[in-house]
Amino acid sequence: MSYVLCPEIPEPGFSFENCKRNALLESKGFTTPKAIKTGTTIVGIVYKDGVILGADTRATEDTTVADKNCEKIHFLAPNMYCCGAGTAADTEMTTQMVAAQLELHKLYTNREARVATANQLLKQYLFSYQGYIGAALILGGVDIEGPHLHMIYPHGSSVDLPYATMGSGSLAAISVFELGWKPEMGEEEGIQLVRNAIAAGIFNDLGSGSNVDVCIIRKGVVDYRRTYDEANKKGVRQGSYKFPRGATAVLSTKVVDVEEVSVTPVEAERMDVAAF
Amino acid sequence: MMQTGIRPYYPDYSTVPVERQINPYADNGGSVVAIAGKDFVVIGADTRLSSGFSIYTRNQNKLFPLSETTVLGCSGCWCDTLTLTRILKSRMQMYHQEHNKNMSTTAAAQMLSTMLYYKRFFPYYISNILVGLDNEGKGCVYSYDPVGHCEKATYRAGGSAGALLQPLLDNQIGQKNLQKPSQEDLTQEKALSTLKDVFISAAERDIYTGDSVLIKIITKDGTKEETFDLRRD
Amino acid sequence: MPPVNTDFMPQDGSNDWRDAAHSTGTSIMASEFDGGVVIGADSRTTTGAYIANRVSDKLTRVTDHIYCCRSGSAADTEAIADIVGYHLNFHGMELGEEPSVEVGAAIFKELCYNYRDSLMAGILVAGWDKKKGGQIYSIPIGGMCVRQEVSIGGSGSSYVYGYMDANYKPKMSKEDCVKFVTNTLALAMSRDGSSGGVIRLGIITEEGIERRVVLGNELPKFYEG
Amino acid sequence: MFNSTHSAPPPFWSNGPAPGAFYNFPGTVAPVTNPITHTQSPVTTSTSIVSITYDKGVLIAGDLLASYGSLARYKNCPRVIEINPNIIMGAGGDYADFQYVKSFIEQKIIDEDCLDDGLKMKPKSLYCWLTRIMYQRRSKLDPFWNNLVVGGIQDGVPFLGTVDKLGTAYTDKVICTGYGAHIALPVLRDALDKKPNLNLNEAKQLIKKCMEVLFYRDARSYPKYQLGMIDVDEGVKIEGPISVEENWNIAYMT
Amino acid sequence: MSSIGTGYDLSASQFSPDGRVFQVEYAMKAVENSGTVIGLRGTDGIVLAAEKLIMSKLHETSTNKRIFNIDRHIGMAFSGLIADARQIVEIARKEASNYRLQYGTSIPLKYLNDRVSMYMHAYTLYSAVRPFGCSVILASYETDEPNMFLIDPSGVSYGYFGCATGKAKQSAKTEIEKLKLGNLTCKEIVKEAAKIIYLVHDELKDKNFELELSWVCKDSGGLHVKVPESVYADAEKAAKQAMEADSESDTEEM
Amino acid sequence: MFRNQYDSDVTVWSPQGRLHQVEYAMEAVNLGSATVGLKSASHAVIIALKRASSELSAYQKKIIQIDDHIGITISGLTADARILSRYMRNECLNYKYSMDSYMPLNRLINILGIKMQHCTQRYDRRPFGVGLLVAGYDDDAGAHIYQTCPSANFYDCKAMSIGARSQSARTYLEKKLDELPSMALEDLIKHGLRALRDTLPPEVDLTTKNVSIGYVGKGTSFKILEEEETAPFLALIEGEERRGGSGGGGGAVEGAADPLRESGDEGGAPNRGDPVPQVAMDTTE
Repeated sequence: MSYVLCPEIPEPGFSFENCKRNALLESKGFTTPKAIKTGTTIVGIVYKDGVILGADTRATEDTTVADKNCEKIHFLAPNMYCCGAGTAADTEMTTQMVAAQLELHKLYTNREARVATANQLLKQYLFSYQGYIGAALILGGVDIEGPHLHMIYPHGSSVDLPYATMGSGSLAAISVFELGWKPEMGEEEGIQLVRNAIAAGIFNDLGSGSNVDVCIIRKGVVDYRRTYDEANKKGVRQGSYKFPRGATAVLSTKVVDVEEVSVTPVEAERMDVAAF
Repeated sequence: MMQTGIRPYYPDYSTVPVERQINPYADNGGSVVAIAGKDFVVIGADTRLSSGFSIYTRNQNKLFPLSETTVLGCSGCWCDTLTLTRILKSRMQMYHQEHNKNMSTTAAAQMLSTMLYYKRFFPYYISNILVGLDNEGKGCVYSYDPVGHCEKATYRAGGSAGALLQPLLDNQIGQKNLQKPSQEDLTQEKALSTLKDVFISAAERDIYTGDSVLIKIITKDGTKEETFDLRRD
Repeated sequence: MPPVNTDFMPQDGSNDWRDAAHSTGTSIMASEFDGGVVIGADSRTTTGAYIANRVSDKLTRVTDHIYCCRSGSAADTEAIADIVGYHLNFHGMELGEEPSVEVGAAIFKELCYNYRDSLMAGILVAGWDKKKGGQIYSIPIGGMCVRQEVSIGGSGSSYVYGYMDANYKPKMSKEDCVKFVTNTLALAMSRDGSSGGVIRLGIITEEGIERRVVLGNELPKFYEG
Repeated sequence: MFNSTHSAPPPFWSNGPAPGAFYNFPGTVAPVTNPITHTQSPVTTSTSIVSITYDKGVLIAGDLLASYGSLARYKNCPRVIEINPNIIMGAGGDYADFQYVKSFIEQKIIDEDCLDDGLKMKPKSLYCWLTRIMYQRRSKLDPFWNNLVVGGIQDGVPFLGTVDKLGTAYTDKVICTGYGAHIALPVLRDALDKKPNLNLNEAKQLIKKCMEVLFYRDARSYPKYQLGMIDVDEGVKIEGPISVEENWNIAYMT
Repeated sequence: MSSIGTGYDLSASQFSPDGRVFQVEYAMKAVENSGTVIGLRGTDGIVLAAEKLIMSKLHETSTNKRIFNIDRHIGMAFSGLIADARQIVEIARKEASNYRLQYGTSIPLKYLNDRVSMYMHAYTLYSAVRPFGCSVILASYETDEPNMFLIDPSGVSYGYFGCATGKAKQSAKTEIEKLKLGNLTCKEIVKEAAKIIYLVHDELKDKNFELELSWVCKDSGGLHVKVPESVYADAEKAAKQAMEADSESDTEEM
Repeated sequence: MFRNQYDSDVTVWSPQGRLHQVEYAMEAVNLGSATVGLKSASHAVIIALKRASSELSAYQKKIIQIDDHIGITISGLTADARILSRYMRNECLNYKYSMDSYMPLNRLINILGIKMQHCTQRYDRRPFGVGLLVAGYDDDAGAHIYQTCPSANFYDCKAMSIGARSQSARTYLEKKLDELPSMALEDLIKHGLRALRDTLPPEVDLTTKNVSIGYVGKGTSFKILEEEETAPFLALIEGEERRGGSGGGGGAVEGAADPLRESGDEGGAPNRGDPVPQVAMDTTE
């Protein structure tokens, strides 16, 4: 009976316990709740000194914008970042998990993790879920061998390329690269190209929108420019939408006297990272 | 991308026949908002025409003047809209020729309802909002469901952002859930600014609303037109 | 308004890239010659009709002397190649010598056969070993395995069987063989929409592999009509 | 008007006059009843159309390939055509449907020429008429599986409009269909945002670039295309086949 | 015409005791009341010429043309009732159009002639309708071969090298027979045609007339068109000169 | 009265090659009150004389709008005219629906001719007993006045008048033909009114009650002026000395002969004074 009081530590990996129930519900006509997707344009290029990643910041839930300024360039390791498109939760969790593994790997080997390692971890993980984890990724980083850019599909295949685009805006973005990318580009030129590619996605693909995030990874230095460019300015409202006092009805009133209040400040407990 | 795993996929060179049932409808998005006052009515529609995740065009007028005092705003299935409005235009001309006068807003509203219901079993998938001045010169708004149910109101939001905007209008224009509703008549300025503001909000959250808004202001002196830019993403 | 059918994408086929899997609708080929094998592949990777990668490399190294040409699902074949590579590497270390092509093909076949229901892979295993020289093994979907002197695979192959049969000659010289493979692939690519781009070639002999590329605008030209 | 001419075809074996049939007595038309069957998907298809207006006219480009599934089957299928001195048209989608649509447009033009009243159909009229036809067919759930792009000069001003198989129609300064809508359109829109009034040369360069990118990224495309031009001063010209300039240098970089 | 007025001439579906269908013959009379029309076949095409009588100064000169296009390569001239002729034009165009939609090529004149003849003949069979009050000349130039047919109200038609119908058909025929049609080109024939029309025009009864000339020949690219203005002017000039010369010689003789 | 063997049906040719029924229908046009049409390069005007059937009745409507760019005026059987005008309206609407532009006037007239022709060739029909003057303006083809007849014939005219005693109007118009193309709208109307006035007997004059004016032109949709709107134009010609004051001389029927009659198209044209309509259907065309 101990499990009633102290539930067992859950098995690692996903819980599938409700699968059967959900299938039954679905067969009876219930619709499954929709996951938030990042319709998304994500891109990456290799330039003279490293890699530049770019992403828009819109997350959609069906046809509604769920998040106007979400972050799609995820941290993997100090020398590596990864853009994610697809189901928001999948991209976040997958990159978080791989980030943890890379950290461990670094600690085990005492070396900076290589981009190829991250690529392998990601694709093997995704392959094992056969596409059910909807994460389409662009992985970029600089390691001992120089800059690398990988494009990883939800089914677990990957390719390395000098420029890559993914997500619903990938077609719009690829046209910018096909016409504008050159080998050995300078940094400013590269950033501008990435910005233009993302903007092409933002303006032409309804799944992508809001701002441009850019992440420049050079050897040893990462320059993450959140909201590098605000592609669209929000309109300025003309009216005031403050409610006058008394706009809300007061149905009943009750006054309670509080005699004594004692406040005990509690320090927020910090996670002991060193324990790893 | 979740779906891919669920249904079996075939490589593009597989011999499994791909069956496609043609869907005669498309959702081309767009929002229409109308607000009526004592002696005016304003109607606005965004100008984005889209399908799926693509923008077809950024400047599509979705407001169709039917007569000097009547305007119809349409959003939804664009091919249906094109057809319906062309037929309506003919019907207005026929009416004019037969009766030697322009159709009144109320008559146009009724006719639209009939025309929609005529297609009850293969409906026009359009969210229609018809506005105009009635016989006393009062602004009025009629909204429809695709099969011809007609409802008269003083303000209405329809189309892809309709569900987002209607509650806002209920509160701001309809003064719902307010303890002390204002006694003053709605002014044209207030209606216009509210109309613009709700479109700004719609463009923030609805991917099918954007680019710009075309507004028509109908008063007894005629129709004025205004445009107003929105986000383009 | 009532929900319109949510299948709102335009049905002109221009949106198939959204939900199609990343696959290598492909033309791949391998041919024996006097002294080794020539392998070749186009470089197109598609999702639907969208070319996700126009310069992909479908010739994957397994060992220094064994390569595979991949067709079918990119994810499946990459995973298989990785696993086989791991096994052969391990096997080579245990054995103290390079594994033979035959063994490599056997492992490919084992995986493809055992997981035939969940894999979508058509693979040509080609390589050179001391025992049998240049060899080619064809492992189509379903997981059978058969050695062939010359073999083609992928979606583009159906258009060029005739050409291959008519033009293959045993014991060709290396350059003749390269020419033969290039021509065959160029013909396949010109007819198959899922194949295209550049031709990537590999010539595996005792010395290892020599890689070549024939660019898209330098492909041999044939009648187009 | 078009109701009668484009209704479902009569049964296969009685297509055309019955043997020995003379004109019927005026006013009596034997009713034709036959089961209706529909094509549910396109068969031999062509891909994108890319089009743009410039200061004095319109350009429409489309490649020459007709694919049968993924088989690049016919490499000499023109689909940018002159309609009359006012109009050019491009079409993507099912090639058989396009040929049929083309035949009855051409007949309409011949009918008009026969009247010899000096009036020539204008692009807006053709565009509207095609919209009606496409909508009418979709309403029978038997659409013409095409995207049609109509370009022309309407009273001295360039006109560009498109109709899809449902009858969805719109006009714009740039219109691309098929994969072009995803790949070429962003390029053209961006160029037009930067310079709203292009000249012919700039427009041609843009089209050239778009056809190049489309060839790289659309698996149903082909590196030879036709370019239809209609210009206020120079009238109609259909150029081609033009070859795409290819650059494959990145093949060495992976 | 002994049977006229005996009551056997009131319906197209009725024979007179002497085996004639008077209604058809009466319809021919209507044709003979109208301006003269001729068709001449040259080595490289056909020329059609018509005498259009002008009935009122208030009418525009362009009104009520007597030569029509049936298809790009087929022309038609008529004499008789214009309203009836228009009906035939309509039918002929429909035939041409249907033929093209069905067979993909332009209609051969022989076939069109058969169909139109059949149609006109159908109107001579029933009492509920009346025969057409017009004769038509159909002309074409296809695959280097000129062809011309004349169809009468009866529905009877023949191929011709030169034919005439209308008021002065007899004298026109006489004139035509003087020509060596076998070796004349259209360029030469145009002038002859103009001369004939001028010659047979009855100035006493009909004051004003307008000469209409069209051709379908090698020079027009196989299209049926009005003759070019310069050719028209030359032909008219030649005709007027011939008339003057003629009248001079007449006076001399007198 | 006029009776002869061959005039009972529209499907019967007379031995002279004439269709008496059609010819009789042509006479119906002359029973209607006169109407005048004329045009300049940029405008087309139609002016009609309205009648009231009695003191108590309203004046008959004579001008009907077909579409924004076309209007007609009628002479003859009003009910027949209504069928034709409805047909024309319908054709214009259909054309506009599918072509998004106004129907070219000449094409409308053409199909109208074909429709009318059917009625002249079938036992179960009779010809339309009405003549129309159609005024229209096409952006491409300019202003036009068409005249249509019960015979299904139609004419593109520079100016025309039909209806009772319209000969006088035509005579007037013929004199002005050369000036017409360059005239301003106001002058067109003025001359139209004068022409129309010439058809009136001396004791009658044009008033706002009995005149209606319709015009269309470049940049102007077809507009009908009635009653008070016509007054300024009537004022322009008021007090002028009337020409041909004899009122066209003779009875209504005779004086208002078909326009085709005096052009003497037919061989064996009847003597002028004879009211019997013996002119053949205009077979000259």
